[in-house]
Amino acid sequence: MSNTRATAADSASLDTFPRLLMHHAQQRPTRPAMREKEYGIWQTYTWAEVADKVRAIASGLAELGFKRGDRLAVVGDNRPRLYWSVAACQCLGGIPVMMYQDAVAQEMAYVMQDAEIRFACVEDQEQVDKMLEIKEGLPLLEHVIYDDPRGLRHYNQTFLHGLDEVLEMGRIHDRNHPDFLGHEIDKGSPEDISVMLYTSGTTGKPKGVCQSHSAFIAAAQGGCSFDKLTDQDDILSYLPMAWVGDHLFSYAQALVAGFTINCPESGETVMGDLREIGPTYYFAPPRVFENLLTQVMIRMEDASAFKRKLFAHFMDVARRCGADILDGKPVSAGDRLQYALGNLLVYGPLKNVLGMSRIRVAYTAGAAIGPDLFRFYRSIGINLKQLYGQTETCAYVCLQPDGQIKLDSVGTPAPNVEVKLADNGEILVKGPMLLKAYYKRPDATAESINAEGYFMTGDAGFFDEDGHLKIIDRAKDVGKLTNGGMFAPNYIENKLKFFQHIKEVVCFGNGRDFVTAFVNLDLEAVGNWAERKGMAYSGYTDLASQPQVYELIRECIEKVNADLATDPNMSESQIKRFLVLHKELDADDGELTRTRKVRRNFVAEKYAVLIDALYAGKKNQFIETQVTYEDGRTNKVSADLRIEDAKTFPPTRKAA
Amino acid sequence: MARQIGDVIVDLQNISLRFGGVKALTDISFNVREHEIRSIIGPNGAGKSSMLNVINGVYHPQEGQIFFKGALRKKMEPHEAAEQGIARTFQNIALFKGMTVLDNIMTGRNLKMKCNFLQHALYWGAAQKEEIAHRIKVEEVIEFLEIQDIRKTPVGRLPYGLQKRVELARALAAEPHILLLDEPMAGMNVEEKQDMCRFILDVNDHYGTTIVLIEHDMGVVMDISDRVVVLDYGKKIGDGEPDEVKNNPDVIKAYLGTTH
Amino acid sequence: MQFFIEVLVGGLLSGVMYALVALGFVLIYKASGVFNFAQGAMVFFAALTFVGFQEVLPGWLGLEADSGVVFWLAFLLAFIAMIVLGIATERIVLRPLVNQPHITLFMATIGLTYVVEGIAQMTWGANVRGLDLGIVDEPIAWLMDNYEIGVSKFDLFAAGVAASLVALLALLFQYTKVGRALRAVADDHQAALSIGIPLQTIWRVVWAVAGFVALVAGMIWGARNGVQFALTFTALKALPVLILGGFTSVPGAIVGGLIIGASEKLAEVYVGPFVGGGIEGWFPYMLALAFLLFRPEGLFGEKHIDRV
Amino acid sequence: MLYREAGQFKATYAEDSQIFPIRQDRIGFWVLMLVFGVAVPLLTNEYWLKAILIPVLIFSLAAIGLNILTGYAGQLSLGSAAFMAVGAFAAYNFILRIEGMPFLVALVLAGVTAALVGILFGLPSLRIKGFYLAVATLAAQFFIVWALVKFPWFSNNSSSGVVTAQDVTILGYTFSTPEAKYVLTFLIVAFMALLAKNMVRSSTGRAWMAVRDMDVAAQVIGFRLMRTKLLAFAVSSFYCGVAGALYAYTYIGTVEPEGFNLDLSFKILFMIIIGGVGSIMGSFLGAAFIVLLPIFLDNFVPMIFGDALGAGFVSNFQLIVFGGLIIFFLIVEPHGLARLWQIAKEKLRLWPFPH
Repeated sequence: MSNTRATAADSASLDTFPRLLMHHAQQRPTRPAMREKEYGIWQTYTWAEVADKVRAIASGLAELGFKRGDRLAVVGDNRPRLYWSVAACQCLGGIPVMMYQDAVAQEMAYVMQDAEIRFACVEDQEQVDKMLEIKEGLPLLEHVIYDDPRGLRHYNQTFLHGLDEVLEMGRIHDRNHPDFLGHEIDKGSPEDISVMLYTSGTTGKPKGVCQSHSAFIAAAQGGCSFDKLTDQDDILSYLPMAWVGDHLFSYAQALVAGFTINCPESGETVMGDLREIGPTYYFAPPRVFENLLTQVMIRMEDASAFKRKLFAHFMDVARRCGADILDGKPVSAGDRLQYALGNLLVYGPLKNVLGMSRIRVAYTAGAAIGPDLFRFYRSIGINLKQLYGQTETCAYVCLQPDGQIKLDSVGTPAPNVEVKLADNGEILVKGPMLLKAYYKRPDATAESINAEGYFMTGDAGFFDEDGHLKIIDRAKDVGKLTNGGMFAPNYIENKLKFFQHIKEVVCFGNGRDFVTAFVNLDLEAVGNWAERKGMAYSGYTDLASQPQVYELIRECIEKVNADLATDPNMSESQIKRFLVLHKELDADDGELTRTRKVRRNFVAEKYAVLIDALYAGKKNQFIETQVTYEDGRTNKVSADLRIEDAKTFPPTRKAA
Repeated sequence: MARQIGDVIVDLQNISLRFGGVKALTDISFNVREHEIRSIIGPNGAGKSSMLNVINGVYHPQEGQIFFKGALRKKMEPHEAAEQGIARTFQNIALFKGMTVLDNIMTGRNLKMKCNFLQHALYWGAAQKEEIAHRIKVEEVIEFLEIQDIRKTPVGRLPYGLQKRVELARALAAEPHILLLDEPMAGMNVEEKQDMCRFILDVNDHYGTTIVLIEHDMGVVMDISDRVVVLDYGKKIGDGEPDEVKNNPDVIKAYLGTTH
Repeated sequence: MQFFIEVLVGGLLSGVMYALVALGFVLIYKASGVFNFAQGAMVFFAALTFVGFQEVLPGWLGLEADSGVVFWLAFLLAFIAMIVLGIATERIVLRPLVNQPHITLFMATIGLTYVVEGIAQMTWGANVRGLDLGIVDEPIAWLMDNYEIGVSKFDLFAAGVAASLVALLALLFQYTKVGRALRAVADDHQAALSIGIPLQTIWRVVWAVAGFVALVAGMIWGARNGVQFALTFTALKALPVLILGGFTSVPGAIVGGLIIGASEKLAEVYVGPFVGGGIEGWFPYMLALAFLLFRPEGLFGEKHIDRV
Repeated sequence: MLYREAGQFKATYAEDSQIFPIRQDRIGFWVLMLVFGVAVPLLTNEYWLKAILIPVLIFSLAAIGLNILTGYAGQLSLGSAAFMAVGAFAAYNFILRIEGMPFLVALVLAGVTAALVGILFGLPSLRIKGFYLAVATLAAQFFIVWALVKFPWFSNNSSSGVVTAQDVTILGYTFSTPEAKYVLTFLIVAFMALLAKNMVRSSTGRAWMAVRDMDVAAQVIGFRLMRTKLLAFAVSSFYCGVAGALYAYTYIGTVEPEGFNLDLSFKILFMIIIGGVGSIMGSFLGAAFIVLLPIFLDNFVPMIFGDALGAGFVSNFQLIVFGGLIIFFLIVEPHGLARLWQIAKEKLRLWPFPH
């Protein structure tokens, strides 16, 4: 705590990342700044060492001709040396452009052209090969620096440099011009662009988001004080460096608070490395938490009957009182005792094997997280929270405060952030963390920042009675029912998708009288369920037509309806009619994007006949569809689909 | 290629080896040049392994001379060959089953370790420093061969292909001049073979190690070898660059005569 | 000179008895690759069972203690006991340890030694008993009178028994089906298995035969020195014989036994006095050891080449 | 279950190669050291110290010795007791014959003497292996005991070689009470166990294990078989020798060569089989087990079967149990109690998961 205060006090002079780095190198020279699992141990670099290396790399870059305002592409896994080159670039007043390491060469070519890259710092042979592939089309690209020389011995292109080589050059340069780098750092201004991050851009080409030092530092300071991060914390840096979250958590916050970032040995060893490091501060997308939980459950299946019983019992206890204990709410002494025992026998060991024993703050974001999943982690004492943010806001808009966790909200506006809602429900934010501009795209910049200086997030949401923000959907997807009620398809669909039997849902209702839904079954889950029930079925289409399956799905829908009824904004969006689709929505048939998101309009057109039937009140509808197999063959599938009604509920106030 | 093939480093002249009355090798001469990949091929029982055993002193030929780096080599024991920088792997994996991967590879460093057992017993100062210094070297080999994730696994628990790789690692840890590989790819699937090929080439390229290789897979041999010597029934029937050997009528005959 | 011959012959004759025990080792080793340290305990067990039955049978059957029926019945029962012991050993000890390193099996037989000794003494008690085979341990008068060489009748008898047993076993191996199977197994377990030789049956047969050998050896040794715990030490006598003769060779066991027997007695008589006597305990070992250093595979063992 | 390893990462190789890399193990170890080094001598009675704890420690040391030779270097020996005898009689003679010989120096010299004898009897290991070698070590067993009986010089001309250990005096303090003797034994054994552990986890130990696991490969890698094997014999005999000296000086007091017979050698062998071949900790577990078992049986058998069966029954029962346990362990868990502990530990580390 004292450290954050100290940082705040000096903030006048600590307004760029290079200055922060030099500050830590003086304040806590022997504290570990970075660790990397390499050669079997966690190689540790202190702040003084990091500053020294950054200094050398920066000088080396300068020697190579890197100028203020030049852009340095950074591509690779989370490696300390890549983080150093980011800092080195910033020291010289350059702009690091973070790129996804798994992108194919052509995707990289676009970004590198757009950002007019002269220098690239890449991890290894794989990335060097991509650079060589696209070099032809990039006349501006002058130098490619690589970190890991393995396999590059016979690459004799003159524009290739080993990072070690650059570092050595830099040392000499630094010896000859000892004041050079200090001056360069002094020249930096907090309003300089500190980094460019490209948004994936669901429509159109990626855009480079230019963020200033002050924006990221403000976001980082806000987060650090909000969660009381100090230089004693540890974070595992394993998410792509090009992702705004990693840049905030692993780079900006680490430099603000002075905590340690830890880089895993490789993508495959993340789980083991997580266990070794036992971070105190952790971020993972919901998918990771979900996989972990699945693994826990699968591994517990093999345990002895006694252990399974023990586990089940204490998980019940945790479900009952774990989250409340974590939130500091009143819990009976008996439950506390049971929970303590459970902590000794189950939760503690479980957190230990997951590598989460030491976690003080964990965040998830990026997608909606299932309430059961979320509750599980909180109930065993992991302070898992949600946040909301975007690349354009340094991943910093809303945070869930400790002790006030609501499963379906993303928390309250973060310090210094102003959030308001537009008339159409779109979330507008303002604060020091906003982007400066989209690179070379004044049109896009103007489009996304309104006259009052609010950034238009494109997301729709609303505040609940306690001032917590709930995200419901993309603003452009939110529609209205004929009776004026709000229709947010994603919001409803996500709620349904948290049921294990449901894989995909598409809701309709914009401009209609009520809401209807197409449901895709999770073949594995429903298949298991059917097997246990002793039902015979011949495949997806057959299974989807079974009355019991409809019953199963109806139960899920009615649960969601009951839930929606408690929400004044949403009570109109209860699903009245539904059907279970005869085939799985498939990217090969164009129904999903390659990232497995539903292409709503395409589906609506393709299955217009079904939508008509839903609203026409029919009991069934025949349809024939073409399907494409993985090998490219096509086939026709036809079915006479049942259409059923689901119970809806009158609007109520939530009990709890 | 940056790799420069150098002078003859091992020269075997008129080697004959007998076990009791059985002739394993008869009047075989061939040489190995520095930095090259030299393969020995031949049908089963052709005397290939015996040839390697002669080179590293496990067997002592009754006749013939061995020149090593230009000097006539006297009868030597295997550990002396090791001291001169000859390392090898075995046809049937010869790892130390009771030890971890790391310990196995550490044994490869033994000749470079100078502390005695009393220093080890105290594990203080020099002994610990030495242990750590060699651990660093071993870790480089581990990374080179991409076996980081099995570092602390007892070798007995590893699948066959990985065991072969660990054995190579152990040999490499000794930083040998000459590496003798006895069927390094036997019993591997295609993917494992590709990996092993890559490692062999990498070793040769990166460390400049001279490699003498026995292998059954003709495709592999022809791909990676600089020169190939062919044995049959303990006699040399061919010697030269892969293309040359491929077209040698004796070799074709020997190979057509067997199922290989 | 007479004295020397007397010692030599005495040594050779006791060597035959060593050979007898060593034979048990060789049989089992050949068939199952097990170095059966419990062979000595088996000798003790067999002898004790025999005299035990000799003691109780008259009471049970109402016969005279020195009747021939009792003798042969006790012999038969002791043999059966040995067969049971052999089968039990195969089932309980060897089968679960199949494919384990030889040294593990060896240690298991040390454990077996304790078990067998414990069972024997628990069943029959630990006191020393005499065993009378009806042959007195006295010099053969004719030799004594004519050449003044003292050769014990008993020793000669024992040697005769041992020799006939060896001959019998040799015939058994050479001409019976079991014998051929046994030799096949000794050559190569896997190969034997693959041509359908039932390994477990062979092992049981071998253990039974080894039990029989132990019984005979136990009776002879017991008749000479009394049936007592010290009989287990016969195994220790047999070990150097094995080293000398090789673990796998029947003739080796015999020749080794003769060499050990003779040299041990000669050493005791001619060297012993200078060092305070009692060197029999270790002399055979030292002899065997010295021998090993020059011929590690033993007298008749096969030279083993390490294949790399 | 009790392990909390998350966050116990290793940032240096020194940390990574500690004897106890897991913090909880380190804590457990020091708790054990305090219990057995401080609490036990303060709290237990004379019987426990003299009849159980001291012998357990001494046999542990001998078992470590045998384990080095058999468990690590793979050379089976049946003569450990003889090397203990060498140590006991050497210490006796050094103290007897050299004026002012400090006890600890005598102890080291006793070990060195045993080591020299060990090297001598280890020479055959260069040519012979396996059972042949085991039988050769029997030669040492018989010869050494015989020599100690037959040459009265060793026992200062006492009848049948019986000697009575002199007082143990270090820096003027005489260790006469069981507590004092226990603490002395404890310290020596603990220190030597540490040395042994250090040897087996460094290059020396790897050489032994390499020779054990595959001698041809070991040679090809550059290990010298002769040096490695003889070193194993020497170190092993050193440990047995010191154990033998302690046996005489802090345990029995009066010893005779016949006391170090083949049975004792077997007993030590059993300790390592039951405790764990190739494990220093196993040596302690095995020694404790073998020392405690007869005591347990002595009390337990009459309780179950009544006294009527007599002492003979109990001793035979013991034989059967001993032998049976050996067979049982070889079949079920050839790596003994140490492996069982290791498995249990793995389970605890993964708790609540089964694997």
